[in-house]
Amino acid sequence: MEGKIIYFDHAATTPLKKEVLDEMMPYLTDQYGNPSTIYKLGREAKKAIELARERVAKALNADIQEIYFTSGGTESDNWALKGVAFANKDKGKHIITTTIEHHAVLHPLKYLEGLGFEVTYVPVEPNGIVDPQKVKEAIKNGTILISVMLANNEIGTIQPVKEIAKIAKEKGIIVHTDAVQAVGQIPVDVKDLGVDLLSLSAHKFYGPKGVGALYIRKGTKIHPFSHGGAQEKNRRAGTENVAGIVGLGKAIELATQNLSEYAAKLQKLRDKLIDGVLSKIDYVRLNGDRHQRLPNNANFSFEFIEGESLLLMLDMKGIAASSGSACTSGSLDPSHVLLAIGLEHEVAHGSLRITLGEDNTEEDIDYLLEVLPEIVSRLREMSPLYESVKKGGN
Amino acid sequence: MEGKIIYFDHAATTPLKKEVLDEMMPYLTDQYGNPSTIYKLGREAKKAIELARERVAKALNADIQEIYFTSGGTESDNWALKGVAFANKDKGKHIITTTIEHHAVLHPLKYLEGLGFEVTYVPVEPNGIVDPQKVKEAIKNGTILISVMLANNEIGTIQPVKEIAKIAKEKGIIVHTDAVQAVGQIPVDVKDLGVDLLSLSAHKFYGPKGVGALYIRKGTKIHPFSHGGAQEKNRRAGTENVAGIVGLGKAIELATQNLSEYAAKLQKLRDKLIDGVLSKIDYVRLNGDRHQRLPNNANFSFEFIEGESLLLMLDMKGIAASSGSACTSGSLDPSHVLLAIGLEHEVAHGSLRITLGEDNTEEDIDYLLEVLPEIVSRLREMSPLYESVKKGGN
Amino acid sequence: MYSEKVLDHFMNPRNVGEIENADGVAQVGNPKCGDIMKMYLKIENGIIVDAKFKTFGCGAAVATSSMATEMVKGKTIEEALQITNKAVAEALDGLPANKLHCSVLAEEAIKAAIEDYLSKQKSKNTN
Ligand SMILES: Cc1ncc(COP(=O)(O)O)c(C=O)c1O
Ligand SMILES: Cc1ncc(COP(=O)(O)O)c(C=O)c1O
Ligand code: FES
Ligand code: FES
Repeated sequence: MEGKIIYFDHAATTPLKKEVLDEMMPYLTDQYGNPSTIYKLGREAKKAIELARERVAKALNADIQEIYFTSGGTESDNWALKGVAFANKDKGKHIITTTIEHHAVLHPLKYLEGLGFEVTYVPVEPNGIVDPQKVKEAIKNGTILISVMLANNEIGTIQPVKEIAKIAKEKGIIVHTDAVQAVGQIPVDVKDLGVDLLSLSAHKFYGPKGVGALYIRKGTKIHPFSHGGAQEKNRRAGTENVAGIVGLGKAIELATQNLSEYAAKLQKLRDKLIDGVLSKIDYVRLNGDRHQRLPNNANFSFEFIEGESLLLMLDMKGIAASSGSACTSGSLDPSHVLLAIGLEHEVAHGSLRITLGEDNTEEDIDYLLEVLPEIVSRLREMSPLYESVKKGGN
Repeated sequence: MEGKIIYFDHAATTPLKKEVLDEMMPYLTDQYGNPSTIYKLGREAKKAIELARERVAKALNADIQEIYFTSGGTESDNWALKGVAFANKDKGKHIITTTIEHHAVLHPLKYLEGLGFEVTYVPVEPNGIVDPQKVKEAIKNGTILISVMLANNEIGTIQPVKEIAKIAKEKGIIVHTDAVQAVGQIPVDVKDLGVDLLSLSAHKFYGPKGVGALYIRKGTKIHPFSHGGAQEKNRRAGTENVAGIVGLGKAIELATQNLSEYAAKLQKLRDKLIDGVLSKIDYVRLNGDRHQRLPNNANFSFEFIEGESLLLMLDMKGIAASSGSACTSGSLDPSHVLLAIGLEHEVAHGSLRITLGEDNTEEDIDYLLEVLPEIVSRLREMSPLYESVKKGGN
Repeated sequence: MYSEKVLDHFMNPRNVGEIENADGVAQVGNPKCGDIMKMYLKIENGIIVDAKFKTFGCGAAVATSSMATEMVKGKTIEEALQITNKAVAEALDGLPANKLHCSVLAEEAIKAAIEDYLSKQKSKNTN
């Protein structure tokens, strides 16, 4: 395994697909026109953007005019939340979300709280799934927006967004879903889901970093987020990242074309991994629902050890993975998602997220299942927490 | 000239330099790590971003910690204005700007007006330059921010930002400058200018589209614009556009290394162009100050004709240029900049902006000087406005 | 992020383990914050002759534990008490800013283990 990296962090980002880069290249070289200009070079760039828009619309079952390009998932989330909040504040100032959203949703909402909005954070069940009934109960006079992610980035659980949207529609409440982790992993159909806004980000499905999209259902009241030029029908100003948008379009086309095959392959690997880890290592738990989860996500907590140490040791073995430990980020609290599903702080610290991608093979899983038990026991040998368990246990 | 395009619209955007793309390529292929991750692939991406930050800081004479990456000039402007306004609204709600700012400044300010802020738009002199004294007079109790662009994107005039910053500092007012058109054309030194915030955009100096930076002087009170992950020291959330940022870093390094040589070359071409047009065509004026302007900018108004028609005819001849005509954008009012320097609507409609770049040659200017008079007279022959002048005149 | 030296002390930590009947033992930190350090000292005639540790924490926490045990060995109690977290971090060729707090743990662990030793001595003397 010398030199080679086994990449198990596809939820963090994915490599850019060759076919995607190939489509981008003209727009990084000869086709450098500004899409807002009227001469041929500009019109070509404009056409390329419109083709990308068509592809995104098709992938989501949306209308072309409902797709807006952004600089990524974070901008899409910020725009959706702040844009809807400001545009609808005369109707009310109450927003509902869950405790396991990405920071790109939670932090804009915190900001809105500072500006006088009220936010209800609906807790999730121990399996990491929110109960639509609890969302319904949180609705009150003045609720203007519900934002629930389609799939969680840490524990991979898939949320009942369709049911929630149905409840919201009955009350005339706008619904946003952060589908950044879902697109390219599960089918995403905005009409079927019934949402008004949906965020996505290209680099999560083998597209380029720094480009995303926001689906805005026709008629949804929302302010622009970036003001300036007339790009994106006056709703998102700024010279377009043409190459990035072209890449997003190609990537989403590829991702949705091969979706079921891709998902089936990853799910098989994932199940092998989960079964292997649970059988080979003790004091371990799988985080998130066993079945209602993304095909490529496995998330474990190993008691008595700390996640950053685990990642570093895996890195030495050529394995790239992720953890919800606070030590990874140098902050004090471990992942809010792991805490929200009821893990103790010290258990949350010992978490490992493995997210698979098309480059992964059975051999990769075998290799992980070979080195992981060794690493876990080595770290446990060092751990003062394990010491007492061993003593107590034997 | 068959097939070849003569590109005279470098203020709209520039082609990506080969050396810049070369530095970007690893981050579009093998080096796909997410900079927030702790394994080697992520650390490499992080390092690349930090090198780019160093290069931007060096180019601007700023400290490394004062540079924040964004998705372009528009985001930088939006962040600077909204971020400062919201963070300082307890001190006051009055903002000063000029009438010739880019829409990326004017439209966020309009939005802030809707939220209860007050904005004074200081008019410019007929040469397109603002008088610092008039900015000073606009200051009142509660002025928290002054935003004046360093160089104008349409008429190329260079503004006395340094003098304005000095006035502002005496009163403890924060100063922002939109340097999107200035960087890569004239020296830009944040310490010498004395500004607190400065916006720039890579695609204006042979870097990629969709990436920019905001300089924030240490200690400047500003809110984040995008909330979410901890990227950019918690001030600009979102997975970084690594390849784009790397490209920005390389592009600004190249642009500042060769600046005086580059500027001298373009200025010579520009002067040849201006002299040629003014001598070969009648009923024409040069917009913006003859000398205090960007080395690559020439902006003319041809009476009795309309800009879009002019651009289309130039396009047929293989020339890409720009106009402040409203017809270019399909809106009703021609460029607010041309109106602000006192042009009549009908004159503003007949404007042509030529912005030069490193790919332009003397022959390109010769060619333009050859075809432009023909096109102008052809359009004038069609114009009912010209008809009456001819009759009256002769 | 981490220096070569930090990574070396992380991958090959010196002095991991326990000392039977140690003269001074202390555990500092809080599992909630993701870091606990347990330090064992063997002390003869006021000199630390052996040190071992167990740590639950990040790479920096493990590396600073390892380095701290190396540094105290052979030192007098007084000398060991002078060891600061900065000194431990410097001995590792530095730590990332957001990991400096992990080295504080090492300093605290040394001090707490010595205190444990001193209080045991005291109770021995009073008995
Ligand atoms: C669920 C979720 N939402 C939002 C984001 C933010 O997207 P981006 O990294 O493109 O800003 C991410 C990824 O980081 C994510 O996983
Ligand atoms: C002066 C000025 N400010 C801001 C912008 C916006 O920058 P961007 O196109 O990168 O969003 C531009 C260019 O369009 C500009 O010329
Ligand atoms: S032990 Fe948590 S950051 Fe070091
Ligand atoms: S004449 Fe048609 S848009 Fe101006």
